[in-house]
Amino acid sequence: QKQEENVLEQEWKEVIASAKGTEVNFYMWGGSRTINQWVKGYVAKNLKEKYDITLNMVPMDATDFVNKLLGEKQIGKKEGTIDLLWINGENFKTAMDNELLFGPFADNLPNYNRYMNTDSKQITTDFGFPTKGYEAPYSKAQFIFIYDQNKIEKAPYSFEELIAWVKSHPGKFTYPALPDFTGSAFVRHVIYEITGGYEQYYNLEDEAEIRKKIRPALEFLADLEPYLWREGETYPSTIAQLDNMFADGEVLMSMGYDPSKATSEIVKGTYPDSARTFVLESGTISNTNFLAIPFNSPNKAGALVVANFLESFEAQLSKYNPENWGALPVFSYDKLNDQEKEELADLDLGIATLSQEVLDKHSVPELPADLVPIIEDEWNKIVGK
Amino acid sequence: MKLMKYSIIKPYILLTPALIILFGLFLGGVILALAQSFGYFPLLGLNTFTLKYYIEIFTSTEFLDALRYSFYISFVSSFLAVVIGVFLAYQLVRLPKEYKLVRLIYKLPIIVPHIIASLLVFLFFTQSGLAARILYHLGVIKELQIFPQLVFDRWGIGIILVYLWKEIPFVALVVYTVLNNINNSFEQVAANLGASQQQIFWNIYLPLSLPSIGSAFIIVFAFSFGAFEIPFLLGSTYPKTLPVLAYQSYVSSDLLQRPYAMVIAITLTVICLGLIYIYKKLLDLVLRYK
Amino acid sequence: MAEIELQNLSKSFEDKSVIDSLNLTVNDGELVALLGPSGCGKTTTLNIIAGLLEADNGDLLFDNQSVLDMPTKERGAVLVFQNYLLFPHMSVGQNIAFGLKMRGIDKKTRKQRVSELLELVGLTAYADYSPNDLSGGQKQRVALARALAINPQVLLLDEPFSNLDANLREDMQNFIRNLHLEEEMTTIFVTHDRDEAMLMADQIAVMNQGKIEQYGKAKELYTKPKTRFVSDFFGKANYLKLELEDNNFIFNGVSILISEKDKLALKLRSGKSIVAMIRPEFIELESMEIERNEETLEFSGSVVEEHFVGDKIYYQVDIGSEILEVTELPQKSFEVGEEVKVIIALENIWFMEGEG
Amino acid sequence: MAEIELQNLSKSFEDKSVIDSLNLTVNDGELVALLGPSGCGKTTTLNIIAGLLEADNGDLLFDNQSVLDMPTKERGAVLVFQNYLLFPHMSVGQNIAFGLKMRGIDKKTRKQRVSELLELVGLTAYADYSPNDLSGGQKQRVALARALAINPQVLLLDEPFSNLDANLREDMQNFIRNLHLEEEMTTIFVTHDRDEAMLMADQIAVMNQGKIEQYGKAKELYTKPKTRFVSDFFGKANYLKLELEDNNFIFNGVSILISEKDKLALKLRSGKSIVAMIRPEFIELESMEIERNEETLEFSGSVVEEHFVGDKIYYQVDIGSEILEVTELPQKSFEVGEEVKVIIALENIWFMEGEG
Amino acid sequence: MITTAKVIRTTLIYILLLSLILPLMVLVIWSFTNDWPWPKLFPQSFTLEGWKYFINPVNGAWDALQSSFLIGIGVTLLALLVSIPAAKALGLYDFPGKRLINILVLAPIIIPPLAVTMGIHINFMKYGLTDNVIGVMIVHLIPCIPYSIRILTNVFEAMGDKLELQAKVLGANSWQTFIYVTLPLIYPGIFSAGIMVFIISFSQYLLTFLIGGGQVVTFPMVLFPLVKSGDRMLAAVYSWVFIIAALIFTLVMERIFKQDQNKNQAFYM
Ligand SMILES: Nc1ncnc2c1ncn2[C@@H]1O[C@H](COP(=O)(O)OP(=O)(O)OP(=O)(O)O)[C@@H](O)[C@H]1O
Ligand SMILES: Nc1ncnc2c1ncn2[C@@H]1O[C@H](COP(=O)(O)OP(=O)(O)OP(=O)(O)O)[C@@H](O)[C@H]1O
Ligand SMILES: NCCCCNCCCN
Ligand SMILES: [Mg+2]
Ligand SMILES: [Mg+2]
Repeated sequence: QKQEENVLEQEWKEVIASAKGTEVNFYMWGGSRTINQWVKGYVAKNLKEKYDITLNMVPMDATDFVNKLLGEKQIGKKEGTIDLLWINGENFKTAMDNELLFGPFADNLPNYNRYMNTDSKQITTDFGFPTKGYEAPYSKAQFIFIYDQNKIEKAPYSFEELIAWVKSHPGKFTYPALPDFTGSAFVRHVIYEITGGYEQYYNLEDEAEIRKKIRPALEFLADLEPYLWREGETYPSTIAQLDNMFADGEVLMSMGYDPSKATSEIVKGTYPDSARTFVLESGTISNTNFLAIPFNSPNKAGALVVANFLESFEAQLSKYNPENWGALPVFSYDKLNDQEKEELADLDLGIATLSQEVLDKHSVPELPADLVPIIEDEWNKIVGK
Repeated sequence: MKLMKYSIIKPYILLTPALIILFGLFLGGVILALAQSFGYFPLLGLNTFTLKYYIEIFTSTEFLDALRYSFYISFVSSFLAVVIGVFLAYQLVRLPKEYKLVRLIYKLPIIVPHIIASLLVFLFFTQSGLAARILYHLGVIKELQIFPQLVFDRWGIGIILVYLWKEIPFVALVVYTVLNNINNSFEQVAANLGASQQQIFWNIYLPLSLPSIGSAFIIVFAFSFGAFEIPFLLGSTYPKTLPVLAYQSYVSSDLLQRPYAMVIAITLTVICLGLIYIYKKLLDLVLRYK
Repeated sequence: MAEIELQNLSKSFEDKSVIDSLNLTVNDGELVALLGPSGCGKTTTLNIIAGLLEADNGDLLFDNQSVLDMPTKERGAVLVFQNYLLFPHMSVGQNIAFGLKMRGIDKKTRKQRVSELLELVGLTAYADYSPNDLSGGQKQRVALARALAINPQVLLLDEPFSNLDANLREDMQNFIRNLHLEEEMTTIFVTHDRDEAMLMADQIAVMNQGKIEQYGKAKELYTKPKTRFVSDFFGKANYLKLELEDNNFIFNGVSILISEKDKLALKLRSGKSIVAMIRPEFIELESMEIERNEETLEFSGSVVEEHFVGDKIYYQVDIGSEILEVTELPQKSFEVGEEVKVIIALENIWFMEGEG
Repeated sequence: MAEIELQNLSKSFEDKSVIDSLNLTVNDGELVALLGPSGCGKTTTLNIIAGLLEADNGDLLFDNQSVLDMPTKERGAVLVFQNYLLFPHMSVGQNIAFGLKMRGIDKKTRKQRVSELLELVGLTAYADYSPNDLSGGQKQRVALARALAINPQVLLLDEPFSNLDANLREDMQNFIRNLHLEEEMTTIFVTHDRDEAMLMADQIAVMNQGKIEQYGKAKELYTKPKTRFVSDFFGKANYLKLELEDNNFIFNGVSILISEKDKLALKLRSGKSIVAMIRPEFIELESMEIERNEETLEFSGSVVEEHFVGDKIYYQVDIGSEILEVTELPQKSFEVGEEVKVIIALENIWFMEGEG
Repeated sequence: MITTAKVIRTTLIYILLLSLILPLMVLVIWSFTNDWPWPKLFPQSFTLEGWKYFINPVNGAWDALQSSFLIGIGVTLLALLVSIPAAKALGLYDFPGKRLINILVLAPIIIPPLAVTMGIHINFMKYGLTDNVIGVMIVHLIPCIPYSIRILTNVFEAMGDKLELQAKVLGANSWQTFIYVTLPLIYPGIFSAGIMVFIISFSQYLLTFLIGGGQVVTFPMVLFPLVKSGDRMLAAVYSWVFIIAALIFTLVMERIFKQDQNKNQAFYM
């Protein structure tokens, strides 16, 4: 145990040495075949070759592993089973509040300092909550709209243009019913647009006030119903259904939380080749997700090495490749050397994916996570009846 | 004398390993859940008994809606499963002997886990599922949105369909065994005394298999009432079923929510036990002469 | 009531012939026993009469009308199964009322009929009992009452007594005899117990391998069996192989005069071998000194075995060429080794064709 | 072999007394029947002897040695259960060898003993059969062979024939009798069939409600039962209630002289009521004209019922004060209504205390 | 008259059977395609990608299948070990408290394992029974034992104690009686109970998830997230592997256990 506490004081070389030949349990959401395969394939293989570390990916939702850690903390279990977590948002906050995490460690990772813009809020805060070095950035996601350029010549750019387009094409637009993850994100955009941005929702404790504040946006959506698919009588229940309808031409727009979605759907053959991506002028929601190490990780050195590898340019670039995963990298473009910039430029993001530059420019943060259920509840009452 | 003593304790000795597990694990689990539901949870630093959690839960609309919803789903699915299962079993009994394959095939869903069953329902009954496509090609529906929302819906239709797919064969299997034993002998007596096919079903087969039908209903009801996976995979956001509610309180990032989970768990338990009690009473009433 | 006629009935299960062109006529109001060894097709025959099985061939007439196409519920032939088969989920009363209920008879009438029947079978107090709480004999009586409730034209009983113990069996046998005397419905019962058949039935049909071997009254079957099978089935017998010489049979040196009638009936020809069947109890043993003067065969013999079985004694008597089975009442007691006179009345000898 | 002595044995289940201070001595090499109605405790007694149950009280001696503390397998008493209980997963041969195998006897010896036994029970060809493919009688014989394989000192048979049909039963009865004659091991068998008991056993213990009511030879029990229970159990009987007057019994106007010996044995006092038991077949019927000159009671009566049951005829004869049951061999045939002379030899009257 | 009723009945049965079986057929198709847009009745193209993913050792499907089998067989052995004596006691003897124990034995069928497991979870954690195979096998016993005891109790009831007594009378000691008589006779029951327990253990998700803490990766642990995220092709592949594995196990067991003894009807309850 002593030695583990020391791991943060050790030279990086020593860390690598003590991580050699160990096994690292990486607990992460396991619902995506591509992601799983990237972790179990590319990542595990590289770790084995480079550091002689065996990566053991354990699929588990964040709420579940946070709960597990809470239990272990409670009964004083000094040695747990989890070494590394994929986490963000409310779960991170809970973990911090209950001192479930080990750290601060981010600064110890060579790649963190080498590639990250350590001043960026996107890196140092998580859903508005400071990471304090207990999280190391892993990936970014951003909301995008998808359209078919054969059917819509010019994509809308402002929110007003979008609404005007909807109204002039009745029945050709809709969004997934809440609580669908993507539908919910779409509604948050409307809230930003109608009620005047996101800042006002931070530090807002009173639930009644929140409900009052978001009400105009929901009423706006209710008023929009006559122009929606099936006049808003019903909504597709999942994003998958909306995608199907888009593919079938039933509706002319879809959406997603993954910037490379259009490209990968074209590759898969579900979307027409003419599918394209757009974002709104006032920005679309993006978030960063992170890696963290539990307080009772039995192999903290290994966890550090793995985290560091995941933040390497090489790993981030591989992850960015739509054929592997397509998740946005967390490095700062400015910190890349020329060769890296070149490699990045060589990466084929696909015709339907916006460049990171564009995305970065149009990015707005998430709302505090605890607002999400309230929004869903209100939407059900006012819009979904 | 020694021999005699041994023969008295022998059954208990034989039962010991099973009882250790049943007491240690099962009863232990129930008792701990009970204690925790009353707020006695030393590991969390909760040391006083209180009815607070019960009062809070029983007055929350979310719980009451979940209770109603769970009841509704379990009752509808178990009732339909039993009715259709009994029908299937009855027909299988009357099927000529040669239909061996049929008698084998209908059991297949029994070994398929519920998770897979819910995948099947998902493939079939989402708005773009195969059912809708078939209707589309038959010209019954013109657009996919006309197909009713059967999964993730408020009426729990998807959940009910999964349970039906799983439990109809289960009920049929249980009832088939019983019906098969009744077969011929009693049927012939009744026919010979002048009963028609229908009369035989209602007067002989049904009442004679009622105890097994009843216990099949109880098992199926209790299973769906206490199961978490299916409503979690196919349920609507609101209302949730009790087990999902319990689970979510349980895995909440606030451990102090656990007593609430336990209150729901205990509620589930008590209702299931009550059900057995009612069942036994009904059985005594219906089968006075058994 | 009804006369029942089975004409050339046949029935196979898969390829196994179970009933083989069976012919039988049961007169209206008769009590007939269907007697035969296990597996000979008795139950099958009863099931065909009741309409629970379909015959493959032949015809079945009730009062000269074919009923082959009539469903079981319309035939008016009620079968009481061997193992009662009371409905376990109904009370005794409900069991008895079942047939009436199925016919839509109103509740009041049902109730009245049930209590009549309960009285008939002596179970008035048991109306609300569960069948499970009854003894074997009581169950049997309930099954009967249930069958009688619908006033069947024909009552079919499948081994009605085989599950009862000795005392109960006697009671039930008397009960059914008396019932038959009163109600006089045509009744066929199956049994494999010859004593029962003889005790109960007006006529006995002896069945073997799907056929009726002989049909007649008890005494006839006992004393004048047509086949060795029937003879054996009805008890022990001595079979003596005889040689025919002119009008005499020669046996053990004694020659027996045979009447012209017997000769004709048996289509006897000189040199043909004939078997004389003599039941053990038709043989009399006497102490050597006693004089007899009837028309008898007489040998001297010695007792080689003696077995007292209460109401009779079984002897084996060596008469030189044969050892005879002899049954005597216990008053006449001989010891093993004792020399005895063996007396057989000529009228008690039954001649059969075949090997000894 | 062994002598078995049961001394004041008692056994209760829960609070129900099933065996009640039972005493019985079975001599070495005897074949004894334990006869009694269902539920009287026969199986329980056998189980206690075999060591499968413990008695609550009393002692059990084998050759004068208490075996109460000896486990089943050391007692050398083998019980053959009523329903054969062959091991269905073993062949006939394996079944027979089972006991030897458990004793660690080597394979060769086992094989040899098995073939001996198969020969003994006449099933040599069946060594490799499954028990399921055997008929009832064959199964029974295998069960016996299995028990005999370990050379038991005592052979206990629980209703060994009750599941067999009539013909098989006779075969098996003969088989066991012969076996006993050869091997002479002490054998106790349970039955509720009096005929079987009489046919088979050297001695019969009549059991009733957990007690031995009478123990003796068949004839003694039949002709000289000590209690009404025994009398009834052994068959039909006529019970005549008599009045004692000095040295005479008065019955139906006829007075019967009674010997001093009988008087003493029955502790007769004047005015006491006594029952005379007469078995139906000890009553002779004669046509009125026939003259008899033995020491007999004679009445005139008329036949009110006649029943032919093959090897005998049952009559009911009205003698005015009573209706007597009479059994006659079929040679003597009377018709209903016929006037007959009823003859009872005095030696065939058995006097019992009690109500008529 | 008879024929129309027959036709209707047969049709209804086939419709019912079809609705039970057709979904499984469709599942086969889905395991070979990802390209099946609305409103097509048939996929546009087929691919082995799902099966390749499954076979690729990197993805751990084999390991999961292996640990599922390991745990399933372990649980089966444990459950039988515990259930055989218990069932013997319940099937053959009368003793004070039998009714109560009977109820207790069956209770886990009725009372949701979720409730029980939530109650003991933290204690398991405390005694080191979480995050490992042992703990998972123990917790699987809860839903399994009622079935195995029930099935075996029926078998013992049907068998009775007479044959055991017979063996005793013939000189067998307790151990010999068990090996040579009891065990061979309850063979079919052991088979039915074993299959039942194995299938229940094999299908367990939540208990494995809670007690295994992600460290014990059985097949349902892999399958569940796939179904949840709606990855139809892969979920279909995994589902089929699951079903086939369960079937193979059943058939193999049947081979091993079922000699010429006739079938035991006490399947289930
Ligand atoms: N449903 C059936 N399928 C095939 N064979 C049958 C069927 N019913 C009866 N049998 C066979 O037909 C033969 C006659 O059977 P049946 O029941 O009529 O005999 P039984 O004379 O009543 O005999 P028991 O005295 O044993 O009752 C038997 O060999 C029996 O095995
Ligand atoms: N294990 C037991 N527990 C309670 N009562 C028992 C038990 N065994 C036997 N009895 C009761 O003891 C009495 C005698 O039983 P036993 O089996 O000895 O009778 P039996 O003379 O063999 O009768 P049967 O001829 O019917 O076999 C019966 O009333 C029976 O119900
Ligand atoms: N499925 C109804 C409840 C019975 C549970 N038995 C286990 C099912 C195994 N597939
Ligand atoms: Mg029959
Ligand atoms: Mg007995």
